[in-house]
Amino acid sequence: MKARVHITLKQGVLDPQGKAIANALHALGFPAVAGVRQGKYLELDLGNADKATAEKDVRTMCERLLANTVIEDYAVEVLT
Amino acid sequence: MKARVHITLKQGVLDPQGKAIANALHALGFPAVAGVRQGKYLELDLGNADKATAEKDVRTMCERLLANTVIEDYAVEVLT
Amino acid sequence: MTVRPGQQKNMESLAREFGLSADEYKLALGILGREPNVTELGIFSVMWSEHCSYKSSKKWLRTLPTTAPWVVCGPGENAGVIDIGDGMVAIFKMESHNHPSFIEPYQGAATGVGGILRDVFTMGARPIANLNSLRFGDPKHPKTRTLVAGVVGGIGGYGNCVGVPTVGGECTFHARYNGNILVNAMTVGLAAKDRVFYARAAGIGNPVVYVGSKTGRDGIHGATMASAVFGAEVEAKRPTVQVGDPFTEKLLIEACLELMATDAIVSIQDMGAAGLTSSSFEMAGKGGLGIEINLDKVPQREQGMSAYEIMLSESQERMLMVLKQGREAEAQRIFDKWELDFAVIGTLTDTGRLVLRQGGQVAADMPVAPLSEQMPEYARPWVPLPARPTVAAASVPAPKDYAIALKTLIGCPDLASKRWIYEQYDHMVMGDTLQRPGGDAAVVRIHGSDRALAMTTDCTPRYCDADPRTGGAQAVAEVWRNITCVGARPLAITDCMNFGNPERPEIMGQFVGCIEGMSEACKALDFPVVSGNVSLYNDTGTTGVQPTPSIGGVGILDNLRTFQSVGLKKAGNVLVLVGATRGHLGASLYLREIQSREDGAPPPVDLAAERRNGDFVRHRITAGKVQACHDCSDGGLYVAVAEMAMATGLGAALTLPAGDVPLHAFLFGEDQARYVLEMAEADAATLLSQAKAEGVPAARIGAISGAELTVNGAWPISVSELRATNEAWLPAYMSGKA
Amino acid sequence: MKSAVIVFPGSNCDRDVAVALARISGSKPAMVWHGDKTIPKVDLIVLPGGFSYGDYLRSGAMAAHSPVMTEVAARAKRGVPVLGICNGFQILTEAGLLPGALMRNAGLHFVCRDVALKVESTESMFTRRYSQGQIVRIPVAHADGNYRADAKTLDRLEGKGLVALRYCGSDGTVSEKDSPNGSARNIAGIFNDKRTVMGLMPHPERVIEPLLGGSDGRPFFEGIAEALAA
Ligand SMILES: Nc1ncnc2c1ncn2[C@@H]1O[C@H](COP(=O)(O)OP(=O)(O)O)[C@@H](O)[C@H]1O
Ligand SMILES: [Mg+2]
Repeated sequence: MKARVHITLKQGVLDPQGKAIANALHALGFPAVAGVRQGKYLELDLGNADKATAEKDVRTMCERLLANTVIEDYAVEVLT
Repeated sequence: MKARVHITLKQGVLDPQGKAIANALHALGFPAVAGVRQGKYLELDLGNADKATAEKDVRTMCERLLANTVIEDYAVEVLT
Repeated sequence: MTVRPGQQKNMESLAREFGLSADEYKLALGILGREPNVTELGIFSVMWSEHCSYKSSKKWLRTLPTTAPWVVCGPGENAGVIDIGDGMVAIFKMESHNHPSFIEPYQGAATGVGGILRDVFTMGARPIANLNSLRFGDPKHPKTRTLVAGVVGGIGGYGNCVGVPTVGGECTFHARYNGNILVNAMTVGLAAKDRVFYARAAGIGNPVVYVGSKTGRDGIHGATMASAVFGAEVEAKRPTVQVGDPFTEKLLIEACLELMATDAIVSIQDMGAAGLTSSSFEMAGKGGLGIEINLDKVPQREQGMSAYEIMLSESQERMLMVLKQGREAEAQRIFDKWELDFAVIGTLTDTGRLVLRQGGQVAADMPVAPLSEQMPEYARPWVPLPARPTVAAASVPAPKDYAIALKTLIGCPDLASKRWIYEQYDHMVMGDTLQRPGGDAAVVRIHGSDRALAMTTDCTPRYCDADPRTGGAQAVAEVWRNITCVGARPLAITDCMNFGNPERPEIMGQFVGCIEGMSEACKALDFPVVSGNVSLYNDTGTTGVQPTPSIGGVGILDNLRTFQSVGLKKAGNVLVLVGATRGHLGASLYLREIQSREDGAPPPVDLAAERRNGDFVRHRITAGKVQACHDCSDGGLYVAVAEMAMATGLGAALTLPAGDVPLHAFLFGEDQARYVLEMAEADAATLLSQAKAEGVPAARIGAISGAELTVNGAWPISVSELRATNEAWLPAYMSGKA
Repeated sequence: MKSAVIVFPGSNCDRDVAVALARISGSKPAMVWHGDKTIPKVDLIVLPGGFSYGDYLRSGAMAAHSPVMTEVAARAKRGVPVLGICNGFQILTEAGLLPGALMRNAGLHFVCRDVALKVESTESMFTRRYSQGQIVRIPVAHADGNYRADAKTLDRLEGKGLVALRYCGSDGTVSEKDSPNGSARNIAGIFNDKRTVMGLMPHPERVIEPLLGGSDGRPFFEGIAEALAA
């Protein structure tokens, strides 16, 4: 069982890395790029587990460790 | 036009962050987690562009700036 | 063991692909008494690679002076060891990571720092400082900016995380490094004199232990090809770049030092280049023993690794050690606590052979001693370089405006402030950094004491290019001088010899010349070489790097309260120039930056004068008579004084003695063995008479006043303007604006 | 005064702060390993700077879940003073003992240099030895010091005088250009509501004697020692 987790900054939270990337892209000759947001992407190998438990577990992992919910949102996708 | 980019470490490349996250998850009470790989996730706002050009442009951005192709792979997805 | 028939006919051509010459392969056959298998061939090829065997350079390295009463251990171990008194030793070394840093600047530089740290703590030292010497291509070259950003990021990323301050270094630019940048990293550590650890294995039956990170397929040279030929598995091309894990390194340092505080360790060796291969050969070889390893026990990150891959992997953050029998559990507890892999993978034997087992089969069986005893060594042909004519000062035009020429110089890439770099390095962690980056040498207190170490790296490649022998001597002399400037006693050096293809006689000529010059300087200054590293083949096509023997030096301050810095301190004090000025402009920065010429002989190096002048200056500093001190190097006297002014914002009025040296040559000439001292008026008078008595050239050249720099009452320029110019270039360049 | 310094895997200013505490308070702190579930009875708990867990995932995130942190939180709740310096500050926010979060520096680089700081509140055991509005020079050394919180939280911190230190110019003016990391409202350090927990990005332990380039960090530890001397 595998899970994919996307962790992104909450709307309204300034993203210094995204901003720097956007500037760099402008300098590279892509002036049309209107904005970049940088997030994290995690792939978890969960061993054997049933899908429902896995999904619940990964949400708990996000709440407790993987995301900082003061500034970040997360999305979990469990693959079979 | 928006694009989503996933940047992941090539297979076989050491992922110290993933390793540390996996250990932390074990300590948090998820011993079944067999492995974690950490990557980057970018959302690009491309303004107005046609899909084919957008896709080509984002690939060029990945090659030239966003990904470090010596150790990373990337995947581009253009949304309309 | 059985070698599959299909492999046999490939073996000789495979040897070539692995980089072994026909003669070397023949030698390997003789040693083994049969055809090697792939694993064995791989082992021969890495052990006899230029990197591990020093086959082109050994003959010359042997000629370097390496002894002094204070040298505890010279070249040959992981790092050099010198006695610094009070029952303590300093352990240090410098190493290159040029090629990996060009391929992947962040990780290449980061793993370079990791590697040199391991060389030092392997010997029982706690690392207390890092330095680095960086050479990049022309700033206008399209790759340069990315390389600078990556390398600096990687050095900081690794060193900061590990918690060792990066206290100094140098960074210059030249088109000759366009295709081959140089990234040389140095680490200095401290240990108790009776607690130094060596690689020499001892005690038949003792366990061989692996600790640190797991082994992966990182940096395996030729691995793709090997698996393609032998059909082990078909995979995407494996990256040969290693990724550093500074967090694990930090744990490894703490765990190793904790274990070293017990007496469980017999010998220890980090796994650097050629990983498990060179570390096991080195330990067994030095002890005259054999070693048996069960590869199944080696902690592995990936499935199905072959013996070849395990032995040649260059995964980072790993160590090999021999423990006393029965101490395994105690050691394991420590590594468990630090959450590091720990595995007993073998034992020491009396067979004198390295035997590897995997899956119950013998994967390799080869004698240990002959591999190093019969290691190829080459006396490569070399030609001396034709001497370049001296440039007469009178033939070089003076600038129209001296102040503008000075501004151009201190704003040029080589002299521009490197603040943008060192502010990305934590240079204060550990709480003992007394002289932060920006001075002549960094000064780091010996923790809990009133003494300190001074350290620096230097080299002037354009001098080495113009005349290798003079350049080699100058590099050592400049290091010695920079340590002297802070009031410390220079003790010993490490070196990193970066050159092009040694199979070209003119490159070999550069190498030989630099070594000869270094040797002379080391002898004259009592400044032995205790460790070092050689990096050859730094060329692409017919362009090679400027010959660059980077020198890292260490000295001691017996009383840290006497340490001196470059910044001007007090209006009314006077400036004294120690050393003779002849106005040598050949191969100078003035010639290159203002006159766009790179010709001419470099300034001659008079080692007797270096010694005399340096000892004289150091004694005055130690006696507390000097309030600021800086040597004259790139850009000459004018730049030296400007740097002293910029450090604190005070100005100076220079009044240069009349004589036959033209003014521009006096100001910009790069004559060696010179120091600028700030002193109280009365102390200066005493110093001048002492200098006269001791035969040391010295003259009063001005006084500290205001916030401007002037020369003979003319060419006023404000120190803040100089500072702004000096600080501007690198940040502007890195943000794409210059 | 009895203190404890918590050592996480990857802490690297643990020794530095222990030296400062010992030199200024005269008593050596206990060094407590992160895996311990108990902390000796102390008057002060310090979370030191460094790179706990390599700063992997997010700085401070993994350390905030170390076994010892349960006890740190319990003591904090009981009013035992807790100080987090640099990585320690990051851990305190991740553990929810202080509000907000510390993000990547606006300039994206690690920054190590002296900065000027304005003391915004002297109403705490940590800052009592400074004077209100005093400008001090203390170094920073971090890549993630960009303090973020929502406007409501920031207003509350300011309203209640819980902002301890702000980045400023050498003349005391507070403007964004003087911030090394882009922090919201130039915040360099904050208190919890009771001012018993403090987090700050600068390293006062690095400037406790002129030889090290300054002694503006001394009053910080003197204040603590004075408050806890009993
Ligand atoms: N790559 C670097 N890393 C750290 N410090 C550096 C680096 N490059 C230059 N510096 C610092 O900048 C100062 C000036 O360097 P340099 O011009 O080489 O001085 P000098 O001519 O006295 O040898 C020194 O203090 C040096 O330590
Ligand atoms: Mg110098």
